[in-house]
Amino acid sequence: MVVKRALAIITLLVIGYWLAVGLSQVPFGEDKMLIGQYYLNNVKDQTGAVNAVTAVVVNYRGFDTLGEVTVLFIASTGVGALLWKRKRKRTAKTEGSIVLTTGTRLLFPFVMLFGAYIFIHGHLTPGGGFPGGATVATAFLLLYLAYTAYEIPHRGFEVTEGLAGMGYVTVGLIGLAIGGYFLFDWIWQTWQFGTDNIGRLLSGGFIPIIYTIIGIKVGTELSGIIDNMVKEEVSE
Amino acid sequence: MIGINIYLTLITIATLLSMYRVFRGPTTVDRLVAVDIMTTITTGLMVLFALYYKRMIFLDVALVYAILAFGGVIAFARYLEGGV
Amino acid sequence: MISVYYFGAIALILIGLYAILIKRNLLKILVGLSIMETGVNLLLISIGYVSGKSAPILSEGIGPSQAVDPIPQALVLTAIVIGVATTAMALSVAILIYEKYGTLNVEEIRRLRG
Amino acid sequence: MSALTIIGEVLVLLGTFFYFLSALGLIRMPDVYNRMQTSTKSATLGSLGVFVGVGIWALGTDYGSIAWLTKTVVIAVFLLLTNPISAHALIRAAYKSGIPLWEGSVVDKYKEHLEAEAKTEEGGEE
Amino acid sequence: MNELFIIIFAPLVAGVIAWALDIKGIRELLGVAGAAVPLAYLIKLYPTIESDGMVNYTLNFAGFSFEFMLTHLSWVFAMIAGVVGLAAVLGIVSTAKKGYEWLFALMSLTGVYGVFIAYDLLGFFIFWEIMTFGSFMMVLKYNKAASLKYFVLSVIGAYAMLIAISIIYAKVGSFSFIEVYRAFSQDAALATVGSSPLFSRGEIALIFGLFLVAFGVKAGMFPLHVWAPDAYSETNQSYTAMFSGVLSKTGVYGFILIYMLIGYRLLYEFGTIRTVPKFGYIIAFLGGLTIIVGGILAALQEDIRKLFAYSSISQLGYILVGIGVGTALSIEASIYHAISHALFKGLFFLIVATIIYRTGKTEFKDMGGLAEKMPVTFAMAFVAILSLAGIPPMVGFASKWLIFESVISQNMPILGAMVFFGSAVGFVYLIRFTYAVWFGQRPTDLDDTKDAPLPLAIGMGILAVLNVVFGVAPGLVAQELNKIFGREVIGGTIWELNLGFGKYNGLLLTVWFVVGMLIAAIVYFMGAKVRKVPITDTYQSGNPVTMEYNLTIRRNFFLPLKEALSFWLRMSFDRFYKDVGKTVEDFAETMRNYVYNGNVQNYAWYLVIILLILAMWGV
Amino acid sequence: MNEQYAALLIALPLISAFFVPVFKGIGKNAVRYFLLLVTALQTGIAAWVFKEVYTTGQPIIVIAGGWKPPVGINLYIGHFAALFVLIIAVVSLVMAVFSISAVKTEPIDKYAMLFLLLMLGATGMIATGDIFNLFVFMEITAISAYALTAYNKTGEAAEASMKYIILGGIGSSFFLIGVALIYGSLGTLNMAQIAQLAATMNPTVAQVGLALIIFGLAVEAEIFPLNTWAPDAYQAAPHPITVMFSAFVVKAALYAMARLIYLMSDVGSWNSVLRMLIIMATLTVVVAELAALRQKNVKRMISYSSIAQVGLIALAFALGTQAGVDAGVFHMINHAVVKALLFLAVGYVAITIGGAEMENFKGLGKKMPWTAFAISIGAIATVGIPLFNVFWSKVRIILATIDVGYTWAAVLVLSASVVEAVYYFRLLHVIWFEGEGEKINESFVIGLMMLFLAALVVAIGVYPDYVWELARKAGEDIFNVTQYVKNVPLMGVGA
Amino acid sequence: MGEASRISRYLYTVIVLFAIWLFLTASLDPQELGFGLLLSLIVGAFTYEIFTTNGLANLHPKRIAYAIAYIPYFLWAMIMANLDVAYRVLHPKRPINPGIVECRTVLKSDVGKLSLANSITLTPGTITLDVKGDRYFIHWIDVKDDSIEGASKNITEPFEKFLKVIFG
Ligand code: NA
Ligand code: NA
Repeated sequence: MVVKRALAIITLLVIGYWLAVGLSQVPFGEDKMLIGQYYLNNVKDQTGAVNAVTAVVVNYRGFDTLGEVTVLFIASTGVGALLWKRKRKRTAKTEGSIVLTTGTRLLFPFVMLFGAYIFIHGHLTPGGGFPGGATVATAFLLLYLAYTAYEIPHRGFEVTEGLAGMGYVTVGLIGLAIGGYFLFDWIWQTWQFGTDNIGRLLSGGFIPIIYTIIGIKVGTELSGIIDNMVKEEVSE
Repeated sequence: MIGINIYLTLITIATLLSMYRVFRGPTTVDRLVAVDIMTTITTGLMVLFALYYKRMIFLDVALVYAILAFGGVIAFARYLEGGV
Repeated sequence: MISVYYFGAIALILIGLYAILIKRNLLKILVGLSIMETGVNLLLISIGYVSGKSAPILSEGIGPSQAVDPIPQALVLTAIVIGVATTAMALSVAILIYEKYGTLNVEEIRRLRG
Repeated sequence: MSALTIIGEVLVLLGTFFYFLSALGLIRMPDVYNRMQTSTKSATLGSLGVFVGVGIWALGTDYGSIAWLTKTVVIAVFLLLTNPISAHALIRAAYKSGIPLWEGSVVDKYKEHLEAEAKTEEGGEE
Repeated sequence: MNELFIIIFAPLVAGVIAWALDIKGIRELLGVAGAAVPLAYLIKLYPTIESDGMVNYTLNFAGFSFEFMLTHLSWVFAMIAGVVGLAAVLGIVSTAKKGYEWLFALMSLTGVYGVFIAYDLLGFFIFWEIMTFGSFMMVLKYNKAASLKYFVLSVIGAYAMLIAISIIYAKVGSFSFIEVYRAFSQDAALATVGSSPLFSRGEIALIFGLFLVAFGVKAGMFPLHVWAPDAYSETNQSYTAMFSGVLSKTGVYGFILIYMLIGYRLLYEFGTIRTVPKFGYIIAFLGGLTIIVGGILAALQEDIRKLFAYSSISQLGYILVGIGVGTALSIEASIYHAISHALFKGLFFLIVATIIYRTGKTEFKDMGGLAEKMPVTFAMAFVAILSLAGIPPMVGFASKWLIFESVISQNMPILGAMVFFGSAVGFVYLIRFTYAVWFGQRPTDLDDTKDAPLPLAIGMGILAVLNVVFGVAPGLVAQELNKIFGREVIGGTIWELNLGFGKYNGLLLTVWFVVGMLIAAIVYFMGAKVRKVPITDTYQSGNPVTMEYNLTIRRNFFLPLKEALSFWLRMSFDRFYKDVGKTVEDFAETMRNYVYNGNVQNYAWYLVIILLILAMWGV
Repeated sequence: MNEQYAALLIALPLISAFFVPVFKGIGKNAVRYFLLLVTALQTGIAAWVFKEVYTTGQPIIVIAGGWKPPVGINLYIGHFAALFVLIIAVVSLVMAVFSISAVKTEPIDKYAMLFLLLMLGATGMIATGDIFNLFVFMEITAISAYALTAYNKTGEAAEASMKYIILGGIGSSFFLIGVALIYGSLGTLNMAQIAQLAATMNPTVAQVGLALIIFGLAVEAEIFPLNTWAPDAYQAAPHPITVMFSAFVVKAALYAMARLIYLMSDVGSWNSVLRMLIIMATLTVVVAELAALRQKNVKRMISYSSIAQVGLIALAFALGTQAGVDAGVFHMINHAVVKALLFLAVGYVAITIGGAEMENFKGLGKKMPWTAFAISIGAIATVGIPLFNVFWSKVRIILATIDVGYTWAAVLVLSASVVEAVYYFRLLHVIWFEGEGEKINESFVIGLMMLFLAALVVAIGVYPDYVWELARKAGEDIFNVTQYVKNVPLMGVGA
Repeated sequence: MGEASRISRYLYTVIVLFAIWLFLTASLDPQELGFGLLLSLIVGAFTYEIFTTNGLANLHPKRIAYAIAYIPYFLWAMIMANLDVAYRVLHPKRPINPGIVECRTVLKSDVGKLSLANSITLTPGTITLDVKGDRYFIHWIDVKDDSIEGASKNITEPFEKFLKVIFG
């Protein structure tokens, strides 16, 4: 075992050195922007978003994000598939104290609202659909932690999740129909909606729409994953 | 920003001390307590960064972080208690 | 000389790998995997960093020439979500394994071999 | 340099000092219960100082706005609400997961309570 | 449609249809047609070859250019396939039990035609594979171990060939025989003037070695012969007539190709021993060993099928010796013997098929006195025995005589001795066959045995007639073979072979033979009447009889010989290959359990080790 | 029709997968037939794309969001992608049919979603023209594969999935590091632009980056010794999924590897990466064939065989010549068909007789003659007998290998093929000549599918010209990087 | 105290949420205000049932006044707590005398109990370990009196006078 640890350390150090040698030729803190600078120069005109990261995530590289949404959907589906049992229930033993339950009740709406705040402001501030969705899911997580009997309405959540996903693809397809390209931002580029609004809420083309969809989707997905993880099989 | 070095030094020391407790334990709850303190400190650090970079937008990040950290700590605590 | 961020990223990657190579408990191995992923994400972010420039959000007086490269940040956002998804999958598989094998020791989880 | 920034700086300085104290408590105290005693309070107060300090400080700068203060207050309130809840959940977890009190502890009313509760439950079953 | 294609694919098409319809009667009809059509076309094309020297065709297919050519050489070999193939197929009419036997028998026939007619290395290889596959499927049903052995050795041979072909292709850039020949000749010329040649010494040796393995397997050359006794015996015996008679000749043809394509280059690179090229000497010497080993083992067999299987190996040895010697005469002699072997061994196996078909027995101890019950078959056997034994005026004599002459003329006494030994041992095992099967007392359960069924009889008849015809008029063959070399290698007339230092007149000898045969007939009919003793009671001279030492012509006849040779017999290549196979399997098992040990942590180590290698290598 | 509609190849499976939870209440069979419908539609779209690309001879460049590369992400559906997307769709369609009877485990709606997303992931991997987007699609493929591997929810399934997750996780992490290095050096993620700028890249970064990317992909591409997860996953996954793994999931990774290798052929260390890959690929073949030799479980045996074939393809791709790439693509197609046939038939046996152990195959020729016939065709083809499709590509690979001078690799590979011949031989013997049994009624639909695949095997074997022509064009698509760069409408940014 | 009407509870929730929104955005941009209101209405609809039982009654001026008064009082207590901590942490002898004691509370409402528990946790040397009904189990770093009455007097009572009014 000692030998194994020693071997592991030596091996890893060699690999680490190798990576470092490679990285040493990618100088830290220096400007290496090609496409990045193009984004920064054009992001406001081309997408209406102030947050260049968001513009990249949802608009310029929206295809990645569609994939990312899919990945999370797969995880949620996969967890659901693997932990599927004919009958499952929560089997928690102790309920949270009144401190936790009451705290959760007070926090729940606030956390939800803040989640919504995050995804709806994605084009203006850091954040967006995923952190927003994660925040929403945290609200549900707290409910699960505080109450032993709490369960989300699965059916509704699953349908919401599916509809949100379909909504995202549909937005992309509308782009294809209107602008000739899949995931084309028809709101900004064709309708030019919000062009005099840059920096304010109603701008950024389809980014807030997509981020809202993603926020809802991620929120329901993560909640679903939590739900699946904390439940156990019970005999009928 | 006169005191920036002082703040950062204090925060760094605090983080290192907490880190010691994270690694040292001895119980899982000890580690968790230390992590909880670290997340609180990190939230503070984020807020300070917002000021340093003059970007208010980082405050939102800090709040998201605080929320997620709270959820995480509670989850672990409830798990250790056997109450999930 | 490589930067402390690169160094930290590589360190995280190696620590994660070490856990994968040495720890017997499946959950610890998965933690190792997550640590490694975190290291990779840190690496990605560090690569996009430009000294003296700010987050690529063009408000509050930040112009296109004062912001850092937005691409790595966008990539990391994606990578993080993918990491979360992988972890969720892995955990549910681990739950399944524990249900069927009654252990999380990798040396005992080897019905499939040869 | 306005008065606001000075107030802000002082608050932040105090806050970070309490952060330091909080972490020091983690090291100095003998068991997990007593560590929580020292750390949670200090960290929360420290945060309060840092957040509100930053909010006030920003008001005194050219880029600052009232939004800075409102946002930092929201975060501060959030922490004020959640940190004690975390601490409570953690200490309960510590107790329920069987971590013994420090050997110098003088009394354990909770243990007596749990034992009595267990007895009544047994009795109820009979 | 191109006639060459009809020749090649007619059997396969007929086979597929026969198998798919699987209607008794029709499938037999189709099968015979599939074998007859190519033969008819071969005969039809003969005048063209006679006038133009060849019939050729090029096909662009699958991104390659395939060439087909019927030359004098390939025509002769194709005719072997045509005649013996047809005879064998007639035999199969009687002995086939399942529809798929038609498919695979005919598929292998297609392969054989393709091998002979293809005029490029890739086409050659493809048809080689088709032939191998068809014949393998014929064996598979009967015996797992035998077919596996055949299969593995065939695959090894085929892949050896593929590598050799690929090496050639990599340098020449073409598969065409003509291009390859040109490249190697040029290469030899280049090497002669001292320029650096295309193929290095090592490469040329490798190519030769690979071809030697590839063709050696198919020809049953020692020590690659181990598959043959089992495969030849463990299948439909009518098919074995084709298997041994025709398929083995593709190996022979391959050896001739070595001369044709890369001979010059080999000759230049490795030189000669006296007048024989060194590379040829290897072939010849292995051929000589093949004669001896095959012959001795044939004599020791208790199973009629095995006897002829080993006999086949032994006879192929003659052909290899001739090829190895490498003169025009010796090669022509080899081809001649290839023809005669196909004729008489094809005949033998049809006879064996008939016997098994009628009696259901395969071992000598269960037979005896069948001449009386199966006169037609016996007459066929008589021809075959004479031919194999090399008794004039059968075709076997002519070819053996030529080989012997060609070896002796090159001053190679050891090879000469080997060839001679082969003839001697041939007598030994033929005696066994003759007496144990046809004469002596007949076991009572064979009393109702019938003679050959009609298709088998026709098949045997064709071969028997040709055995006689080509023996009486050896010049028919010789003059055709001369055309391959484009000059008169063997002189004489239709009736006479004249080598300058020796002559053989088939017609004259026939006259003598007819006289001899009359005498033999008298002996037989008298003998059959006189002998009536219990089977276990022969030639013991009053010694106490144990079952083990109950040496009759039918049981353990050569046991003393076996014991005398026991030391040598223990050195079995068969066993050696088996051990190699087992070692490989054990290794595979160990490696599999070690590498794929189920522990994901070890697997992660593999990944890290690869990273380490990448890091250290500085890739 | 606007060729941008090729984006439907991605959009359709996605929106369909999202639709499943919305309507699943209708019933289980509804989900099954929905799956059928979607894969059929996908096949239609793929066929249209295929027709477009092969009639015009021009690739379809799908420009996501209307942002021209390198600013936006583009899909590059050239001759290779068009061909392979069609193969993916067709195999998926056939497997959707097979799933109706082969997959009874609940929850079937989740199965359908994961099925579609696996198909989507492989499609995306093959189509994308952006290196990070490739990572995303790789993860889509991988994570759905993890889930599907464990789908049967047995201990073995979970174990296999866990191995896949851990090894795949390491692989994808290092792939991402490679991407980070390349991005850090070039500032772009677009494949065409990377190819354009590869020569200017810092040699050290290029070296490490290329090595890491190939390493990451090699895990998914089942290259020894990074393939240890594969036999387990193949064995444990539901039968239709095993078919998909073998027919196109691993192929997508192989393709990605080949694509990136050739895009970066200007990188200084290119040749040593190829050499390393050749060694590993050859070992893949040898080790996998040896491991298959004494397998008692037929599905696992064929899994190893599949890995060996994959090694052969990797070898072909690593040769660095046009001939090698063409041969590799050709082998990919052939192997997809043959292994689909084999796994389908073996899976069908397993669900009918109750397991894929060698024991279950005794007397199969009598019990299930059609299935036995299908297995025989597949086995014979895999071994590389002429008149069956694999022969042609195998020969091409050997020719190409020796042409480059890697005679030792060819020798090892062929020696391993001898081993392969042996274990397939044993299987055939067990099926046809050992054991007895009563005839079992074989499913007409599955019989039809097996017949279709077997016919394809023989048809390509007897007349390979058409498919070879396809493979050649597809190989050209991978090998001719100059043309690739020319085809992508790069805007001037950063050039 | 009985439950308030649905409308009252919903409105109360929306008002609170909108107030938080205002703090979060600190913007009077009509777009922000509009969306804030919209989101408050939506989120409120989903959450009001678990958020409040009293509804608008919580906004009674007396309660608000006491709440405002409570803030400095509590902050002061908290600062004292921290000075106490500083003393204990920095003192070389680490002067502690810990134990778990039990207290009683007069508070009825859940929110009141929560506030009390949090207040206890954040102030000198005490952490709420568990709350069961009106019984508080508290980890006390420096146990001065381990009887229920004594402990209550020391720990809970100072806060209760405010909290009783604010939360009832
Ligand atoms: Na906290
Ligand atoms: Na506290």
